Amino acid sequence: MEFTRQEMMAVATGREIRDGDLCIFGVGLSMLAGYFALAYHAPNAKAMTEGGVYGSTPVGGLPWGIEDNRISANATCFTGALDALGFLVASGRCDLGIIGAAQVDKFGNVNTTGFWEDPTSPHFGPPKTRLTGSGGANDIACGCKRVVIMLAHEKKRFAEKVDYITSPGYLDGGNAREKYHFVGGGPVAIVTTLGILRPDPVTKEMLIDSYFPFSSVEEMKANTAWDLKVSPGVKVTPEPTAEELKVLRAVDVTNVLKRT
Amino acid sequence: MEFTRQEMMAVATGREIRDGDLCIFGVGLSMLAGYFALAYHAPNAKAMTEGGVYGSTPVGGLPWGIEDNRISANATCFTGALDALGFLVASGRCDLGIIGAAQVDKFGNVNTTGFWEDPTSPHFGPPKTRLTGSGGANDIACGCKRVVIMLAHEKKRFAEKVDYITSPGYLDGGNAREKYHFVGGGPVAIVTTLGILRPDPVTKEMLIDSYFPFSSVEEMKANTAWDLKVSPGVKVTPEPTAEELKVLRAVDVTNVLKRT
Amino acid sequence: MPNKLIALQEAVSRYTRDGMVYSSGGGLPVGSESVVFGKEMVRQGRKGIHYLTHCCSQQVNLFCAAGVCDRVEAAFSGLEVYGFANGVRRAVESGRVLWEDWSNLSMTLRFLGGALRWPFVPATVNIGSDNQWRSAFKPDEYPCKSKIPDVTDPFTGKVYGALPVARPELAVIHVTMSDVEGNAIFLGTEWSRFELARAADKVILQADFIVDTDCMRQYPNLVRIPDLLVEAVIPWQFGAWPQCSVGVYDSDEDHMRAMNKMLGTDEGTREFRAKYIDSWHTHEEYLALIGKVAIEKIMNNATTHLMDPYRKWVKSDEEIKKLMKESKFS
Amino acid sequence: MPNKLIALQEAVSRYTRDGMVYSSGGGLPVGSESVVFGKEMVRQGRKGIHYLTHCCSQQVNLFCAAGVCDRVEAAFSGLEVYGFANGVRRAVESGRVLWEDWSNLSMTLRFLGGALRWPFVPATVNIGSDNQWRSAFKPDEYPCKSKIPDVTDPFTGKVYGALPVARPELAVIHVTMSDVEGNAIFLGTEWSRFELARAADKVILQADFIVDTDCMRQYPNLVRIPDLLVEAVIPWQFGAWPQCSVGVYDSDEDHMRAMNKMLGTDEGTREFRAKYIDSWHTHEEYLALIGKVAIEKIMNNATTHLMDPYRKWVKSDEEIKKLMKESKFS
Repeated sequence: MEFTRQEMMAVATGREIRDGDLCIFGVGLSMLAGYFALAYHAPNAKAMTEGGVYGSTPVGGLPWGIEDNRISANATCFTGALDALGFLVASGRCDLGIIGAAQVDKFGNVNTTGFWEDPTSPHFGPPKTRLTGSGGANDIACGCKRVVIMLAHEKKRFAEKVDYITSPGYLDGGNAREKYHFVGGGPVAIVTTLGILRPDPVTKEMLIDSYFPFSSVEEMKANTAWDLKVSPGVKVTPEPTAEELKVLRAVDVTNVLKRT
Repeated sequence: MEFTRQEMMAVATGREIRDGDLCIFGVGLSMLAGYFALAYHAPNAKAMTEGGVYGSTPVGGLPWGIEDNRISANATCFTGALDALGFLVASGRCDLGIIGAAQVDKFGNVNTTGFWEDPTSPHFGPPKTRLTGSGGANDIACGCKRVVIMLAHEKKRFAEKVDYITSPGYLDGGNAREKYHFVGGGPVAIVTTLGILRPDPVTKEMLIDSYFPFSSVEEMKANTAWDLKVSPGVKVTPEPTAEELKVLRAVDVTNVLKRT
Repeated sequence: MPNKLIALQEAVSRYTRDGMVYSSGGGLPVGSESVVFGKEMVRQGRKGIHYLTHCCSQQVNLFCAAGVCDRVEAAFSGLEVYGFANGVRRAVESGRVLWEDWSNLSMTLRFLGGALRWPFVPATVNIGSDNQWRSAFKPDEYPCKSKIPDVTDPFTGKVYGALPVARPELAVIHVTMSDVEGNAIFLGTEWSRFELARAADKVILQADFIVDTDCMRQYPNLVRIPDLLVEAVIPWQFGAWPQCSVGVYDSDEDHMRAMNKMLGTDEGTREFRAKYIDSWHTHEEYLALIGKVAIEKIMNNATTHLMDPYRKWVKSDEEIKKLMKESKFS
Repeated sequence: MPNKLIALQEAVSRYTRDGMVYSSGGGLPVGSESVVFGKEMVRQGRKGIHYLTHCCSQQVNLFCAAGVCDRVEAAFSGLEVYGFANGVRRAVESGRVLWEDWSNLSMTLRFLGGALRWPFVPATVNIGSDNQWRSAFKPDEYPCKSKIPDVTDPFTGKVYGALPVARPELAVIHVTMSDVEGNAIFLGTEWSRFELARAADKVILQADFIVDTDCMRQYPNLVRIPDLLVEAVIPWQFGAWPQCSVGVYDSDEDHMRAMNKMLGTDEGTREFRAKYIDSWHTHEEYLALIGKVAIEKIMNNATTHLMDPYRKWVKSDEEIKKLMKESKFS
């Protein structure tokens, strides 16, 4: 079975969605992963966007934005950000959120804000590289019952400490989230271009849970800046089935996965 | 010129509305007074209800409620209570609110909640007589720039202290409102069945500002439980003009004023 | 996507229980309200309800008169131009029902805060009045410091109030139109139905009309309650009667007064129950009870043009019967 | 009731000034946004703007590139699938613009709190992250305690955050339809336009279509901004271009990319300004600039049926010209 690394990543992410889940996706790969799941194994899951677009599926290609015409053509309801991110996400109603990351640390904290020359400096000067900021990712990270993080597995992106915590994972690990009374449970998976990390149930440190068929524990460790530990039950991620790939490719009408 | 006491009261209340005001009315007499003003001397004033009904005028008679079909037939916008009472009233945007009262005290505090055998008791038992409660009146009393109170001038209704402060006037007088940082200015007038009271600029005690042509300072004092003081410039309220009455009666298509 | 149509009786037996924290929407005295659902709760003998409502309504009036609720939190206890609510008055004055007073804005804000799962809501209203200092639920705490406690603004140090959030276990909301999945459109004021639908753990809709989902896809900005919030949809035309439903029917002046009069005594309440609750089972019998003359009168109102754009999607009684059979509840 | 139609140039000169606290709506990266208003602000040389926006947009991108703003508070600094916003990047990385980070919910809540004139808004998000601990406006306060200070829930004693409210002096909001008085209808997500329209001291609308008020009287539940909030209405079809307006036109893929590319350098920004800002005055010239081919392409999208119910009330260019002459501003 031939498939690209991006397709493996999309399918692996999609498998995190359970039938009946209320889900919130970002644009791009996370939306493809999400709509693949709805089309394949989770027909009763429901997708929403941060802008309160409900009941819709992409029409004419992958949307340019979470609010654009391609995601608005067949909606059954439009409300707004207060409804979607407030009443449904921050409230804890939303089951699953998928967010992207530019950088992640061993406790699943996410940076999408920027990179700094000296991120530990008490002075907060201009970033060396400005990224996109939170969008709704911080809200999803605080509120959703389960969060899945997607990013490319590269050493600079897998840091001991992120330059800036845009979206909280498990902070310093353990029960650190409790201090802030977050209703959401935190990240259940980091799906990378090489495999899947999941938190240790007690320490909340992210461990290698599985590696993609074309990768290995060693490759994942080599591309991680901290001493990445391995879950006792580590395994190879099942590769996409023919049926999964067929559905995923049908959802990806504008061939984003082939281009990336 | 023949006119009823209720008509005098409605016209006197209506005169409190300035052209361009954003106004919020309750049902009944206050709505008649308001729509009279819009039809007569304040064509650029705008009326809204607590439910966020905008741009409408009563159709087919005086509405049964602030949200019923008679006030909804020709609206240009329907939102809700958060918008009307929150964004427009509690925010201080609304210029004028007209509220009714069952009982008022010398600082313009309003009771519409109930009467108790012993209202000073620290124990808060069931009321002897249950009234309607606040509705939106408390919100209007806290937020509107100017508040006008309407009620029948009877001794039991004009008490030294109200049984229950449903809607704050000037509380204990003077600058007492400042403690609560209310954005609204407090009551500018109490329009009664006998005349008009207005607050002393410093003490905020309500004084007789004018008496209706058919009444007198003495009658007003005799029907007030506290030692009602008289404004230095006390005068007779100008009686409704023929034109005012004509417009008021046209607004009152269901003849509420004749029946009350 | 699931068809969630449900019979009135089934909805009440499945989703309500004695002692629950219940709310109804609109919660308006004359306008939108889930009155018929409340009647079925009376018929099924519910007791001990803790009722969170924006305002009094004939449902609240009935619950107070019939002993269904023992605690009410609300902003308003009257029926507007229809007068004081006699059932409420009797119950509150006798002490049988404890009535906790809020304002219209504070009830909306409490639903808003419940929907956001906030710890509290800042209050710039209701403070500095007996709405803050007196509590029917804590009658011996005076001045009451725990109903709307102080909270200090960390930016200025000024003291404001903190409203407790409201999170009913069940909200039954009257809507003008819903599809079978629970996407709902209101005509007229929303009041606090938008916030209430998010504050409640579970939501049931009582709809004057069932429309095709194509209606929602043509007017998605009108859909203020998306299906994902909704457990079940009760098709019940004139379900707000004797109150009004903007765009459809006016309030029934005679019955508003008659009902309120009956609820003024125990005997009258028994009479009301016999005549207007226990006497019918089907929607056809319910319509017969309202009566042709009254229906004609309340349908003859100045708002019916507001419904016109949606009529082509309205399901007929026969279509609804068929859809009921295809429902997840059947 | 007053006709508030106003010319674009007049609106900018009358209602904007250097150094003001400005906001735009939707404030979306690809969707609704008052882009053409921003271009006219550039043409008129506005400086020192403190920009409160929900998200980045091509307007924010342009303001950053052209030196119009020096402070931005926002939740997002990208253009979604169109990539990073080059104008923003250059300005923020060079320190020319201070960018204060919030989240999409916290920006909405800050507008909500501003609209309610609350002292602060309870925060259950943004706390426990660098959105709380780091402030571009207070770069030497670390961990920052004054951006989202602690507030204690008086009911439980638990500590949460307090968001400062947002109250822009002016909000310029793109809407699909408005009547001449400023009653406005959105198609597509509201995002935070409903709250923003109440948070701002003054509101100006930029409307793709001017419709007769009869449209509002038929669909009052769709009118999310009532006239009483609105100072002036700019009729300007394709005013969100190159971003999209749901129900009308799609985003202009080529121009989204080309614009962002140009804003990546000072030279490109000068080129953009010459070609796309200083080169036109009338709406006809603006349309010519977009070009027939592009207009045809962006009009060919799957949402245009959403606009169908309202077309009969849409004013023609000639009618708008006539109405402009009857405006209070003429």
